[in-house]
Amino acid sequence: MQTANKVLQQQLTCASGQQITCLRFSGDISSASKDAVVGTYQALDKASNKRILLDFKGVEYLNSSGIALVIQVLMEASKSGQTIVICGLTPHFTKVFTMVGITKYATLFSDEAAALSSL
Amino acid sequence: MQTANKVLQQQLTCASGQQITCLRFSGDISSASKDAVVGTYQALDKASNKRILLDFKGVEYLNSSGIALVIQVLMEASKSGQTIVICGLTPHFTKVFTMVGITKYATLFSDEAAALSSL
Amino acid sequence: MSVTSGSKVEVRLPSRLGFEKVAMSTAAGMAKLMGFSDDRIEDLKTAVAEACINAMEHGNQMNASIPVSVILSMKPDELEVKVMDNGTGMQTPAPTPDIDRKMTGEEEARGMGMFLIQALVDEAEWVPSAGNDEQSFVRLVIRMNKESE
Amino acid sequence: MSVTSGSKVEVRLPSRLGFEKVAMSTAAGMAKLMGFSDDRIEDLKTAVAEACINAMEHGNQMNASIPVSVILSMKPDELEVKVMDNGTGMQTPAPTPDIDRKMTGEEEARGMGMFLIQALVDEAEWVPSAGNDEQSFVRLVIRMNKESE
Ligand SMILES: Nc1ncnc2c1ncn2[C@@H]1O[C@H](COP(=O)(O)OP(=O)(O)O)[C@@H](O)[C@H]1O
Ligand SMILES: Nc1ncnc2c1ncn2[C@@H]1O[C@H](COP(=O)(O)OP(=O)(O)O)[C@@H](O)[C@H]1O
Repeated sequence: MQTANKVLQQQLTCASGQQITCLRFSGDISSASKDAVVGTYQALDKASNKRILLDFKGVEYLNSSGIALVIQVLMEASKSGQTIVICGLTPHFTKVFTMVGITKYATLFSDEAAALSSL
Repeated sequence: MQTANKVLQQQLTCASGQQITCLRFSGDISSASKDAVVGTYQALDKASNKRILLDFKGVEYLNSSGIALVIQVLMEASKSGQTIVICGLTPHFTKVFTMVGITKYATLFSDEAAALSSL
Repeated sequence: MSVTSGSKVEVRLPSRLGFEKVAMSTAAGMAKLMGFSDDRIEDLKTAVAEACINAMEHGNQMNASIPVSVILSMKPDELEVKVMDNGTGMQTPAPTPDIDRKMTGEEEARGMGMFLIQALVDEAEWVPSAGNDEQSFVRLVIRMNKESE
Repeated sequence: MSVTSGSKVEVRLPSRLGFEKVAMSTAAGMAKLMGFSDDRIEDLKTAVAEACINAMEHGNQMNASIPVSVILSMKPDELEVKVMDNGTGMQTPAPTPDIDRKMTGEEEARGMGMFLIQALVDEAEWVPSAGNDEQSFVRLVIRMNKESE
């Protein structure tokens, strides 16, 4: 009863001119989303994808097991010197991500435009 | 556990230049809404309010008892030669109003602008 | 997504007007889980609300302490909903409202619940109490890839 | 609107991941009926989802045939939610996740459910099974006119 995730991958250009790799999630992000979240991240070449934007705009449901997958990505990205930024969270999940401390390791932006313009 | 209704009353001008009295409902329209629906209608002077627009845009919940109140208004308006038009129904409730035959006695418009421009 | 059939959810409400909205939410959540489209979910919500109101009013005589039970069963490609009350029940078919007779006052304005239920779902069946402690219920079915009309 | 206290709604779900979303819908419907704000309803939905997942996983060992019961009770100015399972249960307080330790791998990435429940509702209490056939449960409370933090 857990939906499969579609993850859209896109190259975007920040205001600074730098490239950023955007991963757009949709549907449910839960314990069933390991491939979608960790798998999609791990499939990216670490050297050529230094900046990664995780976009949660299309996500309908997110639980603590899903957040744990995001933390796993942050952990691996931190080890390989990649920068992760996050956008598209609802005010509720912005609060939740802040509560669990994710903001220490990733900046949260309200939407894609806000993220791109300050990077 | 049924919400009280606020009904906003407003005079509008149709494209034809004629005046129309708009009753804007909100919240729940159910068996508890007799005052809001029938009462508000009955409080209008029949001679000076010949055209009435019932706006359901702000309505969150509507059931068959609420629809029965609308039919009661249609019945009284028909007797006193008033014209009732309806707008702001969701596609679902447009279907429901059509199923019960309300469209024989009141024209349904998608929104206020559509109603005003064709009257 | 794959539908896991054979799963049941049961919700019990007090017989108090307004609580049918809680059953609507539960039914909508279950239908969404199965992948029903938003418009089918709207059909289901209205049908469930009307069935709950009838169970409260006609079945349980608005005695708040008698619960209405709603049993939602996932089946392959369909969702079955039983709304149960403690009354003696009703038999199919539902009366069809006649708007012309309503407008002349020959027919009461109300009395559209059963008609709407039948019109909005793919199957609707009223099963009277079999006596003893058996509950009466209405059984609704919505199917995947079916329009309501 | 006036809140009718003393009203209870119960929903029973199979212990199968995904069905916590049905409980979220029911809880949201009940909180909306009571007049809670949308942001409080979001808090409640996440807390109920986490409590249901824990009841399924840790309490009922993911045995789909053992139901998780969610009992929602309207009280004057508050909504109480009990999420019950057939396990032996847990005692308050919940572990606080340490993001730094999670980042170094000293702590598992998961393990934030109980923390979030406590952080999002006004009261959270875990009550272990009292033995015999008593169920273990977590009891959550959200109050009117209260912010979650
Ligand atoms: N659950 C039920 N138990 C007993 N009688 C019922 C039940 N549901 C409907 N009925 C009967 O069928 C009639 C028509 O129901 P309905 O079409 O919903 O209109 P209304 O409830 O407005 O009268 C009711 O007046 C009642 O006599
Ligand atoms: N309903 C429950 N019954 C038994 N143990 C529980 C229950 N809920 C939580 N626990 C215990 O508390 C621990 C922490 O729970 P939680 O913070 O939700 O994280 P997670 O479920 O990801 O481990 C669980 O690993 C489990 O050992």
